[in-house]
Amino acid sequence: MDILTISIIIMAILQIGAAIYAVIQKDLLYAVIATSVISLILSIFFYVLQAPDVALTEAAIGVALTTIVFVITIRNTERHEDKRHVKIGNKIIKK
Amino acid sequence: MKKVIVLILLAVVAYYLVDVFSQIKFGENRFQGENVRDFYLDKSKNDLHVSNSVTSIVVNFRGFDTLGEVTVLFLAATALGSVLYRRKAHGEAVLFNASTIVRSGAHLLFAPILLLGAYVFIHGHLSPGGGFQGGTIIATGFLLMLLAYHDYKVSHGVLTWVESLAGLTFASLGLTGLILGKTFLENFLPIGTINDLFSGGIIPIIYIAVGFKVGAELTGVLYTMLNEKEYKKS
Amino acid sequence: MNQILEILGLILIIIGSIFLFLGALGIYRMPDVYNRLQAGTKATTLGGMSLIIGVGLIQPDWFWKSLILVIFIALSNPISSHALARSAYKSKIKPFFKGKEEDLDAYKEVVERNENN
Amino acid sequence: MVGSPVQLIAIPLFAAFLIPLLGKAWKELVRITPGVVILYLLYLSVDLLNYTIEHGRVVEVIAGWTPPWGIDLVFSPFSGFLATLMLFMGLLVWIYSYRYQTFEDYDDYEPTLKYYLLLMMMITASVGVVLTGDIFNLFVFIEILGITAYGLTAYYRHRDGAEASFKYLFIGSLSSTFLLLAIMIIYSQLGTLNMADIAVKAHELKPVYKITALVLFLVAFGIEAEMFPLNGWAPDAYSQAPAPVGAAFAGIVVKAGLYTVIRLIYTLFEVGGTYEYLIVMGLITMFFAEFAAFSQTKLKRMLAYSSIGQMGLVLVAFGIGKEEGVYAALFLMFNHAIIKSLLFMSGSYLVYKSKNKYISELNGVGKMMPVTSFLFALGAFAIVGFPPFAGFWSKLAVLTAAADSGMLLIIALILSISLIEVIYYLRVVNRIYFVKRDTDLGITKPTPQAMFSMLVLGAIILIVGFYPDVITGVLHKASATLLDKGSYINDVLSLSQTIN
Amino acid sequence: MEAFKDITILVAFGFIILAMIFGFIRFIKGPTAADRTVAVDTLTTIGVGALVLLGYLYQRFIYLDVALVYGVLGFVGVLVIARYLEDAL
Amino acid sequence: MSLGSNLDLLTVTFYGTAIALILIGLYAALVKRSLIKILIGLSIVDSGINLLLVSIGYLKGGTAPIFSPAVIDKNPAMVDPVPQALVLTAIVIGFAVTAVALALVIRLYRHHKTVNIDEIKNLKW
Amino acid sequence: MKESTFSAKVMHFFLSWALLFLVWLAFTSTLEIQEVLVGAATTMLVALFTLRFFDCCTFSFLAPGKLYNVIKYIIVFIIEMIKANFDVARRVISPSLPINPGIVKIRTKLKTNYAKMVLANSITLTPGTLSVDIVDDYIYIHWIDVKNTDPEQAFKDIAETFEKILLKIFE
Repeated sequence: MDILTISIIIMAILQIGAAIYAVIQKDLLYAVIATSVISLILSIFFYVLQAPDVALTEAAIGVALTTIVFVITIRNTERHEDKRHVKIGNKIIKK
Repeated sequence: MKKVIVLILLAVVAYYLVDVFSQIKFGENRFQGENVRDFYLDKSKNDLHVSNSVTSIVVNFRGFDTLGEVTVLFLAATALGSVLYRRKAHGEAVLFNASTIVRSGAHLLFAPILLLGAYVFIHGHLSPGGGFQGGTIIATGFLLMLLAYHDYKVSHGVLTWVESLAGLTFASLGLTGLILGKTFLENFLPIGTINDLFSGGIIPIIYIAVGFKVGAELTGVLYTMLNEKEYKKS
Repeated sequence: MNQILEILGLILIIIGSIFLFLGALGIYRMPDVYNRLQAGTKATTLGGMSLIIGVGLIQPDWFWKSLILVIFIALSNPISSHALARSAYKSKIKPFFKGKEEDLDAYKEVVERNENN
Repeated sequence: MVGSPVQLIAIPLFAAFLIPLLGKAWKELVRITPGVVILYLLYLSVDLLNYTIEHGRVVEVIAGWTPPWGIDLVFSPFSGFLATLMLFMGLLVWIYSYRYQTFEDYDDYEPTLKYYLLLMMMITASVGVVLTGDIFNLFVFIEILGITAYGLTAYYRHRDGAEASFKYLFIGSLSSTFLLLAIMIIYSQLGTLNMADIAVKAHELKPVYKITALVLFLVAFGIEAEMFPLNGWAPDAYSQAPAPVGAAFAGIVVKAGLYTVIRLIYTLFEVGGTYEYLIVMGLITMFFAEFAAFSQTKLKRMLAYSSIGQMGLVLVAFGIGKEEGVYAALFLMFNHAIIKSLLFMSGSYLVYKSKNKYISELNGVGKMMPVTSFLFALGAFAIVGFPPFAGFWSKLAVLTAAADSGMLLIIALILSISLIEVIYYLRVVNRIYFVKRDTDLGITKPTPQAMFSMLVLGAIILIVGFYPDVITGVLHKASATLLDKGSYINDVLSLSQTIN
Repeated sequence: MEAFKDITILVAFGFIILAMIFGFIRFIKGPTAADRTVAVDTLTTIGVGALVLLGYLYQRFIYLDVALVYGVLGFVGVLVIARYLEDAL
Repeated sequence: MSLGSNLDLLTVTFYGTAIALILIGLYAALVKRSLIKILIGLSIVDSGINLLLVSIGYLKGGTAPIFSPAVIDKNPAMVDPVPQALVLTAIVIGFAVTAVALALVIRLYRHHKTVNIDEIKNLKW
Repeated sequence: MKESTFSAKVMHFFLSWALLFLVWLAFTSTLEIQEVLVGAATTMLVALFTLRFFDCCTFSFLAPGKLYNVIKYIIVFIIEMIKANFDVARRVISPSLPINPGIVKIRTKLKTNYAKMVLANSITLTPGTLSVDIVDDYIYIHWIDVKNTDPEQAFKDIAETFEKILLKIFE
């Protein structure tokens, strides 16, 4: 039981927490930020598993590109999953 | 009701996954005798003189996959353009410039980011990374500029040229092997000594082409999506 | 010489990690987004920089690359926190004040200018 | 001297990267080049097929690493037959869509470029799926196929193509997830990705891995092959995509999906009960689809469900398992490709002006568009299996194969389902010829190119109908090669036949 | 000396993990989007530190590339969200 | 120094995390009604699969499969490079599919003014 | 921005080439001839490509006479940064959070964008301040412990030391 093992377990818990958060969160922007946290930790995991190539790819694609693509979609559609929130112009109001 | 069904389904899936993977030992050498892993590691070091064996697998042993992968990206860019296509003029990528600080920072960081991307794909056979990663980094550099400046434009014509030429380079390198009487994508250049920059025959060249192609494609994708606007700020 | 560098590097690593921790703690404890940014940016920037330089000192081969990494961090971190601060007030997040209304003047000015834009 | 199979993939890829540049020189080249490429590939493929029928399989090695290590392409009479069929259908689809009017609504250059690029790559990816001998490579080709299909389904801006495409994409993503899981399990146990090698080593697998991998593979491939619970995407995609693409789905993409299922069951794994599973799944698929087709009011959806039903029949035929069964299945696949494409091509011109494509809008169209209507009726008669046409022989082959295996219940079921098929196709034909036209919709004459490809298909139906021998030789050879698993493994792993 | 070194590095790693936990808590709690993004920004820097330290533990020089890319792209990722929150996107 | 010493715990951690990610993602993809949420779920599934694949290739005490000058003479044990190469391909393909899917979502929003799957049903399943 | 002449462009090209080449050398951390050659070619391409982003004043701080100031600036900056961190540490660790935040604005005399960026970044990294926005010559600053709301006084407290040196470097 050394500190690396413990920290890996902690990171795993954080990752699963971020995933659950991404799923239950109604605000899609937060969910997208959560996916970028998932990629961040995933990238460290790949690194720990001695796969720097994959870690590099995950960092490159997961952190910046996936985020921007999702954010663009949210910009073009709705920020909230729930129907009670409606976007008028740039403001989000509750119905 | 639907949730219950899905949860039962997931429980079944979870049971089988756990069952299967609990029997696959983590961190143990599972393969005895001759197997793909040892063969690739050995050939990558001794026959191809490529330091990064992931690169040698991606570009040489399984280079056909990579050709397909590049095609997937290319077609994704095409399909995305087709899906989002409109005859009307596009909106602008961002509505207003970022603050002076971000703009100057983007200015300053743009060239090093491009250089980092170039470094990653030029050294694809020596260090982690390669064409895809390098291309992604380059696209991110352009993304930085697009985010910082509302009037930053990327020329579609140039992108098409870069993309097509890089793709053609990849395909022709493959076909050259075929024409020279070897097999498709087989190496026909001298392989050099391991851990030199000029080593690995056609592998670095292919990765550089992939880097340019991926960079151009992803930049195009980002540009198309950023310019896709539903409303304009009055 | 090597010994000295190593000890120096180890000290820098420890300091760096402590500051990274403090930065995260600051993010956790501070009352509003601006103060969090204050704590977060400063502490993590210095923490990251000293940690990386420390590694660079222990392994002299790595020094130049870690230096580049440090320069990247030193340049990009304040920029991103500035962008975040700006986006925070542009999305009209009120700063945390202890009583003094006149401190709000500059904030109000910023917000108004922003709305006229 | 024959060319090598890798050209079948490499040349279209090369062309795909070249086309955007050619388009800058002369825009018409964007339309012409894919056709030229496909024509050349067809020539190559026919040449290779002749060669293989005489000399046995051609195994092409890529990047110089022999099969267990590298990727290989296998051009056997079976896969070669399918590849040739796909390329031939691809050529006809290309001719059909050349200057297809709806595209000219978007007289912009960009959509045209994208359409032809995606169409060409869809055909190429299907050929790749059929030829490749490596499971991960198969995954890559399936993804290419998927992406092109999503793009083409959402091609029309004014229809619900995006919705159909999203459904397809959702199911396709799940499918690729399962495929990756299965590949992972196989690799973790056997340490290889080559199909022949897996087939050799498959008996070393513990049952739990074998079953899990098989189920995951079946789910993943079943989506492409339109097997029963996984075919929700198909009717939408068929009906919302442009008409030539619908024809291409029926003629090309489904074939690739079916091929993967067949390759999986016949070559990769030998698990007891899979043949019975195929029969059961095929029957369920068939029942579900034919009844759904029976109750459809829109022409294209009806055709799509009918297509799924045909696929069910093919699965049943493969499930019979003997050489007759495989022969019948291949014959069915061939017939389905040409006839269903003809139905899609002519049918979409019959309801060209209509917005909702209801079957009732076909009333009396026979007098206004005699040739197209005749071709549609020909296709309808052929697909339900009336005697002088092509479909008859394939159905007969299925029934004979079933009878030989003593599966009388299956014969009865197939016959009863065919009855449903007869009813709903005759209903449509009846409307075309014997019901007075009551709508004021105008008609659109097919373009000469479209007419040409439809006539070619009609001619093939008649030729095969009257002289089935032109095709049966190839089919027998192909079915024999599929069943000869030992020689597949031997050819691939020993590389007895390496050209150039 | 070696043992001392190892202990130092592990202690540093412990601090980094603690930092990650606090950043993550802020990410979950943060009332506004800006708060969460601040947390992500901090997590990125902490992650870069962790990567460099791990690279040192594994004694592979080439692993620094990953940290470099991670740092640069994390910055762009944060900038994306910041620009979105500014309504500029 | 290699990865932590306690292999059993790490087995549970890596496989468990990966399987948990897959299940969470599948749950989101199957239950949620927002198209964007579905895609987020699918990308989480992808992450899980990739983690699973890479951890299958891990070898205890192995180092990255790169023969850089420092390690080439020591001839160390190396982790399996094949899953890494496969994951590399899978990540890029996953991103491509996600981008196309999001483009479709934008298109759907243009027509229907909603991203809720229950309100987009011009086509029956 | 001044119009840059052709010779100035050439000058900037070589300067940025040299700088990027240094970055490349740091990336590769080796002086092998192959690496250096490829690096020279690559950095030249990148420098050519990014040339249009550099205006006249980008590299003015590289003039030999200003080197002294640059080094001085870096030293001052690092000292301030360390101070800032201990400040942060004090505030974070102490249980009651001794903070009195507010936003003030100051006016800078710096003209070029890069100088403003450096100043703002320095402000961000020094004790208790965070640059929130920049409009023309005014920088809005979030101050964790407000002592003065008057622009002039605040300027003296926050930015004067930096600006003095920066003026020497950039103007």
